[in-house]
Amino acid sequence: MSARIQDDQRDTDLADAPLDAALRRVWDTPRGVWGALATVDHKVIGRRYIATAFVFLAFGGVLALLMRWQLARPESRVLTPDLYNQIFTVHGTSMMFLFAVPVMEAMAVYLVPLMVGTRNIAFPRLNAFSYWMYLVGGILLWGAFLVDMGPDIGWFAYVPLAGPQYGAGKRVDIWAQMITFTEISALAVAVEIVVTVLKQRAPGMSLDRIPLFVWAMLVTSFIIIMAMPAVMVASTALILDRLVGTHFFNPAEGGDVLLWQHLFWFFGHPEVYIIFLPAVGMISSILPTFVRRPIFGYLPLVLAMVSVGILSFGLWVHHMFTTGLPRLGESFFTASSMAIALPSGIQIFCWLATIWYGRPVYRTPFLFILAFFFTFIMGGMTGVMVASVPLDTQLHDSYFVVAHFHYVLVGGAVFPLLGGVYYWFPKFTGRMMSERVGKWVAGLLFAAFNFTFFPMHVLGLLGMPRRVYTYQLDMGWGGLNLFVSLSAVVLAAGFLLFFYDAVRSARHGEPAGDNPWGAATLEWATASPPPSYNFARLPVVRSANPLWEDDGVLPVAGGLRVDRRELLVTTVGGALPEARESSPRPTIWPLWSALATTALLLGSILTPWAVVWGAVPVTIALIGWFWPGGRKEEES
Amino acid sequence: MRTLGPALLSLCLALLAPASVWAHGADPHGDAPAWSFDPWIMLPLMLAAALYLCGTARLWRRAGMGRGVRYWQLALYVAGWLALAGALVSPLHWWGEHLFTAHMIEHEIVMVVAAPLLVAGRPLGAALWAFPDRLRRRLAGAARGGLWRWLSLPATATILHGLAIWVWHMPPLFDATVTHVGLHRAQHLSFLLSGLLFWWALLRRAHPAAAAGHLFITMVHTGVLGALLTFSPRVLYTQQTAHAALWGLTALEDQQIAGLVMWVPGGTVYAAVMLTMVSRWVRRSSRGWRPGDALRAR
Amino acid sequence: LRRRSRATPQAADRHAGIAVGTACVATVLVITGLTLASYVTTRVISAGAEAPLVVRVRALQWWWEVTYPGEAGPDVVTANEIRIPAGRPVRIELSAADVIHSFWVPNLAGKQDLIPGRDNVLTLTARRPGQYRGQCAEFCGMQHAHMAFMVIAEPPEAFAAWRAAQQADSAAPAGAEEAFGRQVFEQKPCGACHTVRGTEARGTNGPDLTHLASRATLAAGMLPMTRGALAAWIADPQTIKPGNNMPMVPLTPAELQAVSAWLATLR
Amino acid sequence: MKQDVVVDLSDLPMNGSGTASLTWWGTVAFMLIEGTGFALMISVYLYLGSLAPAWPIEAPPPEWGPGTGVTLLLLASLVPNVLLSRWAAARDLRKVRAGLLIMAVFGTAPLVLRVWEFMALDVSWDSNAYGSAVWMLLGLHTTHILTDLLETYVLAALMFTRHADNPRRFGDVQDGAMYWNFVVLTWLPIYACLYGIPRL
Repeated sequence: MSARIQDDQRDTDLADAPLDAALRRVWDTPRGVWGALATVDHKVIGRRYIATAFVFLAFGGVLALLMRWQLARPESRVLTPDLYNQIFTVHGTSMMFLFAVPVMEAMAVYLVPLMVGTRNIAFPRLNAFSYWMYLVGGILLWGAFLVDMGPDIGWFAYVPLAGPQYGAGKRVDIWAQMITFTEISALAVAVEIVVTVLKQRAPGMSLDRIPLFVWAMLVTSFIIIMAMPAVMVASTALILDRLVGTHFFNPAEGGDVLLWQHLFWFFGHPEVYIIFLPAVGMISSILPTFVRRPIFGYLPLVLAMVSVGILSFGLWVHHMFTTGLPRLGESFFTASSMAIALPSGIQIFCWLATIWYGRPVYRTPFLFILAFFFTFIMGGMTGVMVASVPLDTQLHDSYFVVAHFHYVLVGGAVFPLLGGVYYWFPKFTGRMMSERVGKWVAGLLFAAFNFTFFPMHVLGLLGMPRRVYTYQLDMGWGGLNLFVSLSAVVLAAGFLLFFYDAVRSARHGEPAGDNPWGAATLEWATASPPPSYNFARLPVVRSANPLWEDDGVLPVAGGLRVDRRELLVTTVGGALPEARESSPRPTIWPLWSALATTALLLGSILTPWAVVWGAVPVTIALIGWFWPGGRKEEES
Repeated sequence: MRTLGPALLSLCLALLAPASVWAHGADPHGDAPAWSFDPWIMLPLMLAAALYLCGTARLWRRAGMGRGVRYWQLALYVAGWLALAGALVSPLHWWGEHLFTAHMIEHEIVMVVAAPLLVAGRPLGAALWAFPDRLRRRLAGAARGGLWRWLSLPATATILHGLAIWVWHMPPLFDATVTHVGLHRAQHLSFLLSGLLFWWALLRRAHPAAAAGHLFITMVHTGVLGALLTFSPRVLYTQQTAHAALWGLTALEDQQIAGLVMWVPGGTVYAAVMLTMVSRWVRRSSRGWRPGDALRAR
Repeated sequence: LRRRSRATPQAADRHAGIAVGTACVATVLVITGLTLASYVTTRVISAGAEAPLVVRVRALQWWWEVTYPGEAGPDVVTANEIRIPAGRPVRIELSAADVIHSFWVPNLAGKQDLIPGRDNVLTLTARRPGQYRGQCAEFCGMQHAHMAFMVIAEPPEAFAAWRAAQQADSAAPAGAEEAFGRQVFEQKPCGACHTVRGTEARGTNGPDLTHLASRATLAAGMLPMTRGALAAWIADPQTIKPGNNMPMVPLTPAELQAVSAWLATLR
Repeated sequence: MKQDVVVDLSDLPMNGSGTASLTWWGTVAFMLIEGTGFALMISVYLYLGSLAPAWPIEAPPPEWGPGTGVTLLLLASLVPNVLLSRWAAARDLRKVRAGLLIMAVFGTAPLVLRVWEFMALDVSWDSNAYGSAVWMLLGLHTTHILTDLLETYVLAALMFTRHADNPRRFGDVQDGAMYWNFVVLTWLPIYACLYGIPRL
């Protein structure tokens, strides 16, 4: 068989079956442990990434339940204050850095190359590296927590509480290095996605034909690229303050406490949109399938996402309304914070119009979208409330804000994400999730979520501050807190049911077929689960809904080689074919590089000299990574 | 038409230049807000209007109404001209001499309102026609010079405009302009000229995607500068804010509002134009692609 | 519903465009209105006040030091309790000694942070006499949850009387047990952190105890100010409020009795 | 799904250069990340400066000498760097080898001089916030010189092996040259801040 595949053979020379065999030989990940560690297949890494992120969601959820146990009664002593503070810090940090951002990027790692019709993500080795870095960062945080060294300074790590004087021990250093790990991985994925979207789209997929989820990920990736360096600078300065005695945040020596908050929120506010925009993209991509018509307002939706991206960089101050900002600036900050309501509104109106003029089919993914609408609009309204300075000075750092951002993040991002999992699960695994269980999950989560978080608005208005490990009996907050805690148990049960359904369906679900929902975008133009090479021949795109226009015949582009990994580079605007490009084979070096980087970063918690000696293995690993190994792909 | 543009721009700018010398021109220390009909301002403004209108009239006589220069372009030019005149002639000018905030508003009108509107109005294509044919062609020839090509590269223009903004806002230099008329003229001249260059490069020359990128960078760096002014707990510009008390503001508050004016309204304009550029880029992207194109030729 | 399913795609898009456009315009109007409302509210809230009473509040992990700069007489220093005259604006000058805290009395004003290296100011007015609970609203470490304080608004005359009383040194021990208590207090390390004017104790790390018993609560709002609570607190502060900066000072039962008896008389 | 071949890609060039190459875009994206980092550090410097009653805090302004020397060396290195990029575009292996060796020298020289530049700051990172800011700015930039220099060494070594004569390698050389331009250009605003602002 192998003898028959000659050099420089093209996909157009082969019939479908031999083409599949030839492409598999070149693209399949090798079996066994080595293959698992060396793989550069975006689907394998994407699946792994998604699964890991959901594991951290479950862990973070357990912590939430522990907090609710403690808060169910006044003056409860289930948890010590020290443990409670570690728990709420690790909960927030896990959910933001180890779940929300990574899971959105993970979905993109899996889906974007399929949706734009290419064979692998750009820079697949960097992709492997980014997963290992993410995993190590997560293990670092959770390992530290399990040995009672978890950070206890909140996910926002305000100085001076996190500074050298008040943040004793290594807890804060672990938090700061965890930031470094997750930021490196997030930035790497952002670069891969930007390049994949800009340069690897299927021929003909011009900018006005890109699936909206891909648009969302493009905008998100740019936000990551511009925002994450801020937290890197901040956490580096914090580590330096703690380790070598710099004074960035020390007011006694000319530093400034608020500098931390400016840097942190310059990242932290866009972070919200880094989580929210992909979810918006998922909705825009899922919705048309279930209302049987193309999305209404493609261009306004794109522009709304871009303007959210721009605005997100002007809004960091609205986390600092109580720090004593210039009084006269408050109206400016209020106005710009409220301005974000306009692009959000445009999106919601476009979706509603799409539903109104469509023929909805009430399957589980669509139910999650409906759940999203209610919760997100609620979160948006409270968002407008906290945007107003005089109101915010009352609501800030109270349980009202806890309620608000859970409505935005769970309602605005997790519900669409779960809808997305139900929607793309057949693509990931080749099997459907259960429709019956799915409806229970959607209903249970929606009801329990509102029972859990709505009363928190009231608690906030009653004056209950955030981040308290207990409250006094005479405050009268006990009843509502007990109700919230009981609802949280139901909410957890809903998530448990979801996990059960996912695990069960992965093995025993109904076989799905290529395009079970009759969707319009390219990821459904290949098998479920997709073969290692994604598309036997690259699809050609002629409209924004390619699978709805071509009556069962897929226009494709032929002419790529089958004896080595090859993909197509197209122009940025019109996606005209520009060049063929080789794509790398599996390699173990990203793993070694990640381990070498880990040694450096962990060592630097203990001594600054680790940066010096740690640079040696990192350099060796990187040289190993980039030194050509004599394969066809590397020599071309 | 586009190749003729640059030459005329330089000429037009030369004519407009004295207009930016309104700084403390007529009556710098009058104590009541008043219109300042300074001939050094009025003359070039009138000249710029006359050139544009004569040129447009002559062009329309030859090519037909609304051809070459479209009606909306005429409208934008007029709006830009009015904005510039409003900044230079109205009491805002007097105000700007006494209050940092007003001065910043004046600068922002020049840089992000008047300059883009004037550029969008195709001033050169129009004003060109006010000249005799031979002179017009000679001017067009000059436009092909390498210097203009280099200056109007989007990156060059963005950097030059950015430099003008940052350098002039260094506190000692900015304060010096309040007391030194020559420096003040140079400041306003460089704001207007670099602003026109910036907007010309982005609106008329750059690819929409590149224009969007340069606008984003400009939005961010002016935002950072504005934020620095807003959040400074010290008065950095002592001279400029010296009269703030007349309006019931402290010097620090004056500085804060000035910073906010640069940050928020200024940034909004950049963001809005950026969105327009992205929109244009997206809408145009499917041009040049015909379904079923045989690509062997590539 | 039937009507819309029959509409042609073009007509549907046109209708949708009008609907979405209208909704967007409405959104713009609403957020503009809200912004203006917010602006007006800010103006009203921060309207300047004549001759406010100045109170300095310094936040520490995890209690509040309250100073009334001397108006005819020495400064009054107290803790976790802010007495103010009702009806008169109070200018509260906020500072932090260690980490960031936030000053929040929900019924009187919005929050304002206390930030090391920066000075913030909050102006509030209690219109009616009454007790208003306040609490730290910025996470500040282990006992952030137990960092409350009380604002007590009184008629101006009552406030003036209180202030005059606070300016006095601590009362002399009334009986033998109290005298013994004071002696124990001075011999043990208590004075290293606490000040009781009129005694040897001049420490500044902990709250000023000169008029301790005149306050309503103990340990930043945790316990009622009773002799029993005082004894319990002194006997084992780390169990009651884990992580706080008050060490357990070993005392015999008699000493403990005496010290708490004496402290309970410091009105 | 049935397929209909409507486009033939077989004659497309292999491994485009410039904007047709993925690594070019990757390099640009990383430059954007690092450029943001530099911009943020400069903002931190200016922010702390706007807070301080006197800037620099309890230190003389840094001495001109070594920093200016580094600047001149970096600017001078642009000439061979641009030439190297052209030679790589022309796939002239002999000249590229020579160019890489020259760039290795031109990269090492400012790094050596940088040691004196740190000393000429006349302040330690742990004396005060001014010292911290200038050390971090200078340190951040030095890291970039260092990493690009390492890349130059590795590329130079690679170019003397059997892997050399290959369009991918030439593309790598071009991207490396672009990155060096970035390292030099980002230095200019940092230089202006470090040496200009304290003298205002």
